[in-house]
Amino acid sequence: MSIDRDTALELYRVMRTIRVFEQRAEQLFGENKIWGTIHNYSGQEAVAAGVSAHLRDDDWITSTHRGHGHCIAKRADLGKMFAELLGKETGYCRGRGGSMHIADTSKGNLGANGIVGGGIPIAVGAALSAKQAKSDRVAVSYFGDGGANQGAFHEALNLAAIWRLPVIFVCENNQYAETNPVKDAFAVDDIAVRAAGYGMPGVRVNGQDVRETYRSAGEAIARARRGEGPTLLVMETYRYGGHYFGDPQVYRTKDEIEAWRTKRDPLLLAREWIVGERLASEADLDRIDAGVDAAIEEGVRFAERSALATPLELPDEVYAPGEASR
Amino acid sequence: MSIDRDTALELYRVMRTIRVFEQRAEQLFGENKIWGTIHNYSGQEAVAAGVSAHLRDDDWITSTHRGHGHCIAKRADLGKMFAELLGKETGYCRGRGGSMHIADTSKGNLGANGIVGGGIPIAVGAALSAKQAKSDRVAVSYFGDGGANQGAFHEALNLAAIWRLPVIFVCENNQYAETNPVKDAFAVDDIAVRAAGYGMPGVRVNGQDVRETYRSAGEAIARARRGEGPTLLVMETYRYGGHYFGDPQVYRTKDEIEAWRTKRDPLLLAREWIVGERLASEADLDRIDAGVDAAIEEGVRFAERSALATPLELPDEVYAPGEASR
Amino acid sequence: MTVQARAPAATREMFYAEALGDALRQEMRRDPNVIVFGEDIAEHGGAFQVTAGLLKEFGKERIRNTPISENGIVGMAVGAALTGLRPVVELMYVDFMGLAMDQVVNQAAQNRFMFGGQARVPLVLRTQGGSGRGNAAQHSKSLEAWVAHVAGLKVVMPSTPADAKGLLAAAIRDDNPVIFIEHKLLYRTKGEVPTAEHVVPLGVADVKRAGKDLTIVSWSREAVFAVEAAAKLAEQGIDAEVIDVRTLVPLDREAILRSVRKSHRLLVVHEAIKRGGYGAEIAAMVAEEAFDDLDAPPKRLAGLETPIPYAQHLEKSVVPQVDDIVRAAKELAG
Amino acid sequence: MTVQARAPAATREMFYAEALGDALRQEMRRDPNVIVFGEDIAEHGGAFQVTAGLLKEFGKERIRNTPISENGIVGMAVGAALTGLRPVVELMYVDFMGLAMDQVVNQAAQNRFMFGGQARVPLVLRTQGGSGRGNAAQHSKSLEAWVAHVAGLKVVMPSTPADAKGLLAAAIRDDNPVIFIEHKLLYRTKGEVPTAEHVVPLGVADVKRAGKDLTIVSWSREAVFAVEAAAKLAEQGIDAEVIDVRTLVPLDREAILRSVRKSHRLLVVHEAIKRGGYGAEIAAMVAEEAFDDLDAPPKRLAGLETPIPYAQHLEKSVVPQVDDIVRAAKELAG
Ligand SMILES: Cc1ncc(C[n+]2csc(CCOP(=O)(O)OP(=O)(O)O)c2C)c(N)n1
Ligand SMILES: Cc1ncc(C[n+]2csc(CCOP(=O)(O)OP(=O)(O)O)c2C)c(N)n1
Ligand SMILES: [Mg+2]
Ligand SMILES: [Mg+2]
Repeated sequence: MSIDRDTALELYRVMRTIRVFEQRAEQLFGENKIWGTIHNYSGQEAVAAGVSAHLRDDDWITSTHRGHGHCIAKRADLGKMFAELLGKETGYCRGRGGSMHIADTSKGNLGANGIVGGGIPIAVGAALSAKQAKSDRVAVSYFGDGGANQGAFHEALNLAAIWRLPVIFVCENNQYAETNPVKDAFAVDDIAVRAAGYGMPGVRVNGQDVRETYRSAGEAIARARRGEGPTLLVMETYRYGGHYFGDPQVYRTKDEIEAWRTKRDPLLLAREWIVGERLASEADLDRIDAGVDAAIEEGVRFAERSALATPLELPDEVYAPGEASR
Repeated sequence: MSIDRDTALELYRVMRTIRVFEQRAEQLFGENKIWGTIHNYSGQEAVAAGVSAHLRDDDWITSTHRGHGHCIAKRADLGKMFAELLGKETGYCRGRGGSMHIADTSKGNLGANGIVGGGIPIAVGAALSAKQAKSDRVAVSYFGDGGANQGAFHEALNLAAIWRLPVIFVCENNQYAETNPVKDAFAVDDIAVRAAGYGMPGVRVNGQDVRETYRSAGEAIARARRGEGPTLLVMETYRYGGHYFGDPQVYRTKDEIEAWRTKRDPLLLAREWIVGERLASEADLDRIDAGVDAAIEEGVRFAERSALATPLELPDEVYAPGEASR
Repeated sequence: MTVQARAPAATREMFYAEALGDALRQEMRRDPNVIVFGEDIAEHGGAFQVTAGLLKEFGKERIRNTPISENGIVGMAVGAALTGLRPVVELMYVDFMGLAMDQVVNQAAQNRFMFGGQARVPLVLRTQGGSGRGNAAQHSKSLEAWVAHVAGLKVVMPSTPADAKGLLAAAIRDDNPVIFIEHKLLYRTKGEVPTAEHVVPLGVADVKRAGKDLTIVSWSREAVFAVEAAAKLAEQGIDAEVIDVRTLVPLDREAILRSVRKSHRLLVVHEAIKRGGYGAEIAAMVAEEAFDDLDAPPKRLAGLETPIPYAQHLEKSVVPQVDDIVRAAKELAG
Repeated sequence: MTVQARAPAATREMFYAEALGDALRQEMRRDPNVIVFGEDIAEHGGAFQVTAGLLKEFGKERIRNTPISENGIVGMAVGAALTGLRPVVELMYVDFMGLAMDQVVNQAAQNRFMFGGQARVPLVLRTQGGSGRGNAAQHSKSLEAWVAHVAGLKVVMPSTPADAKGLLAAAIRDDNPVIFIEHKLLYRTKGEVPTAEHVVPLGVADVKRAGKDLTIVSWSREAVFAVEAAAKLAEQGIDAEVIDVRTLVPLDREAILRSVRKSHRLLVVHEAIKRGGYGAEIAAMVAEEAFDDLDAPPKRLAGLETPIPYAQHLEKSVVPQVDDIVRAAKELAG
């Protein structure tokens, strides 16, 4: 699958947006403007960017506690995302959800999720909707290596396989679940081998090279759209930051982090590729960077200027009022 | 692994005991002497017999709703089993548990279980005990094909694999989970392939031939005792009766049942083998049958003569009183 | 739509199980987005034969047998509900709720709120509970208190065939996750059920019997027992009012308070164990809201604090029977 | 063993988290069968640093990091407990209980009973709950009412460092499954803790402050708030007695009743949502057992019926704060 200039630049722009969003969010967190917890996606950008490039607004995703990247790649509004982090009324969840529950149902994002593995069966349900409607919509479920050891993973993959549902399981193996290295949590080296147990294809992918994530996701999504059923993609990737802000990271070395950052950074690799194949120049990419910076700052401004979340209106915020709207 | 005469006859005796126990239990059920539900193990005898032949009294098993066979093979007292079914004070659980909760901790039977898949992680915990004590004890977890689709299966197998615990997972694929055929519940033909996803050996076994169940279990158990970790054995087998007493069995044909009963019956096959290899004569086996019948009748008599379960003593039956006994 | 038909429409005697199937049929005909899935519900018609016949009418796309994967099934239902379907899931025994509780509580119940109103989760989880069939401790529990304590869930427990039909229809039309708990010993009870469209709104209690000496509040099978007990009490000169709350959430507090203001005595009866049972909520609510109307302490009669034993005589000894209700009512009102 | 040391033994100021670690260390030294497992508890010392340092002292056989498999982990603990170990499992958030509930309820809680007394399940499930850290709806719940409603479980919720140590030690020595629920905002609170062996028996409430005008019953972080509220109330001439029940099961009913018989007014305060919360059990119990002693309706002050919102000002608005307690107490006793 050769990637054209527009697609390449868009992949780069999305990755860059995610990276800068996270840096800015971390800054706001450091300034005590963000409450609670945020989980940084930096390092994993090629996964969300490569996958979502194939998704339409009417396709669904389920995301994780580390969900900002998935959300941005699914074309979310940056202002509404920042506003949510800042607990503002204009946020995606009106300040009710925060980082771990950002959803954008208008774009098919069924939500970040604070329960590891919790989104996997939900994506299967969305895929069931697609199938019942005889549409060619698909659902993507993102989850981590840690999520792949939850019972929900097992049950969901099996359900999708037996009913040949249009769902793509994207396991982002970033080598750790909080502090637990994959080598301690798995007795297999390649998580993708688990797919065989459900009778579906499983593919191990270099998650740092957006060409690879784009290509593998493209195939799996096309397969799902054709009604040929689910695929498990295991994207080998890495998170640069601690699991949480202030994580002492006793479980890994600085060298390890540096090696990934310098040799396998998805943005650097993408720049090399794009410039190397003359799809665009360094200057073109710098212009994209500048555009991204501006969009991020505009998002932050929108969020900062917005009013605080309004008081809860109960019970209607908890219970949908009245009878079915239909 | 060649099987000597004593072992062969013992395997036969155990299988025969299970078969007659079930027939007798069903009769008692028909006479309204047994309350609730019983799940008949007939057809699957070679599995429990072949596995438990390698187990010592200090090894553990976790069993299922279809647990009489596992219990008998682990050398339970037939009288106490019948007494439990009849709700008598002399029953294994003093009439509190019934068929679905018969346990015999003195023989390492950690109980039948009414939760499909519920016993799997419990067996892993027992294996952890064995490992912590640096003993060579092992744990066996029996469960059905249906149980293999529970999240508990996934989590338990992974835990056992990463810690190399001495546990043997015995999946009895009797082709149906209640009314659901395995072909509708799995997109793979061979459940044993799932083992690879956990990094443990998986073996598909002819569960109707006690030589096969005996041999495969022997290897897996020896491996576990040596500290080499868990194994998944998938025993292909069949249940003759309905899932429950009175099951209309709309999900299968009489022909299918007959084919298994006549061509793959574990008792018939064992007889053929034993007589064929001249390990014993038909008359020897008939003598065993007679002994079994007598033991069963003695068990029934014991149960029938026993007093009804005594009233509950609360809270001590629910909460172990006092501080730790140690 | 007939809401609590006044001029009684045409009815037919049905089993409770049948009436539930009737509601499913009614709603599936009305709305193509209603789909049903669960274990053994297709060809076999479900462990209690509630879905019998539906496969034939609606086909295997809408009546789906699942593997034994309770968490996955309920999670799938959440995803389906979020994306336009109206799934009705059958969880064979409420005792298995512990396997699905995460999806029920962290996802279904909370999605609407957490997403700032962006989502609706029109999902019905049908299940059944209660003792009385010798199924022992893992197949006989009463767990309504768990789900009633969760913000975002509604909880329904019908005691009659007519309510079974009407409440299930309302649950399916509701845009919120509804936990619909049937009782295993009610499936084979009979009653007149409207044959036409029948919907009983959630949150409206049913006064089964008017009376002035005490108020007995109950639900599910114990509501049936309470009616029987009231008849016996009447013979003994005690005039009990019996209220079947029918839905625990939303709770018809007014109906209960109105009755207690008249009778001045409250007895709440349920099968679940007393400690932390939903009877505590009702007794505490009445004590709080109608303290000065009470002439006697609000009483609870409920299951003993034990798992359900297997043997028949033991099983009966741990949950309130008709005579236990009579005795408690006499103590309270006598 | 010091039970509620009278002549106060040597103490040291400790954080609540530290005191819990101290209990683990004390019990692991005492009994080689005590093992600890859970997510991120080894090198990292746990999400709240309770197990920090234990790996070093006890090694990786007894301090085990697990994968993220809550149901499997708890099930494994049940099996370990049935076969001679005394596992202490850490469930990172009580919100994840829905994933492990089956093993907790169908296995751990019931094994002893179902097996006719053949088994003991000496298992401690340590977890933490509550709001106040901006963790939103899936990491802030209070779910003690679920487990308190289960026959076979004990439920402990310490509010001070000393109790954290003493109650955890008692929980580990108990031969029953104990759900031990810490509070995320208490981990960094400080208090004097006995440095020597310290065990606080389960089932004994702590009267934090004697008073005659009303009885405030609470637990966990709200018990801390209640003490603060009582100080404010004292300034306003209201003399509140504050009872920290410490263990919900077994519940020290006598301590509560004794107090209400003296103060004639009851206010129960908890963070969990009011509907079906354990406050209902206590209010109903008091209404039932001490009806004639009450001069006012028994009151409950508890969480609003909503998932916990994220934004800080919203989060605070849904669970009782100190001033809310003061206000409610004044209404009741004023
Ligand atoms: C059910 C559940 N268990 C535990 C946690 C606590 N927790 C949050 S993130 C995390 C690690 C997840 O690891 P992984 O799935 O690999 O995703 P990553 O954080 O690496 O992106 C854990 C244990 C949780 N949120 N939900
Ligand atoms: C968690 C749970 N779900 C559903 C059931 C109801 N149920 C009892 S047995 C059974 C089928 C089990 O199938 P399998 O594991 O293949 O065992 P088999 O009955 O064939 O021996 C089901 C669905 C249950 N007991 N527990
Ligand atoms: Mg990870
Ligand atoms: Mg089967």
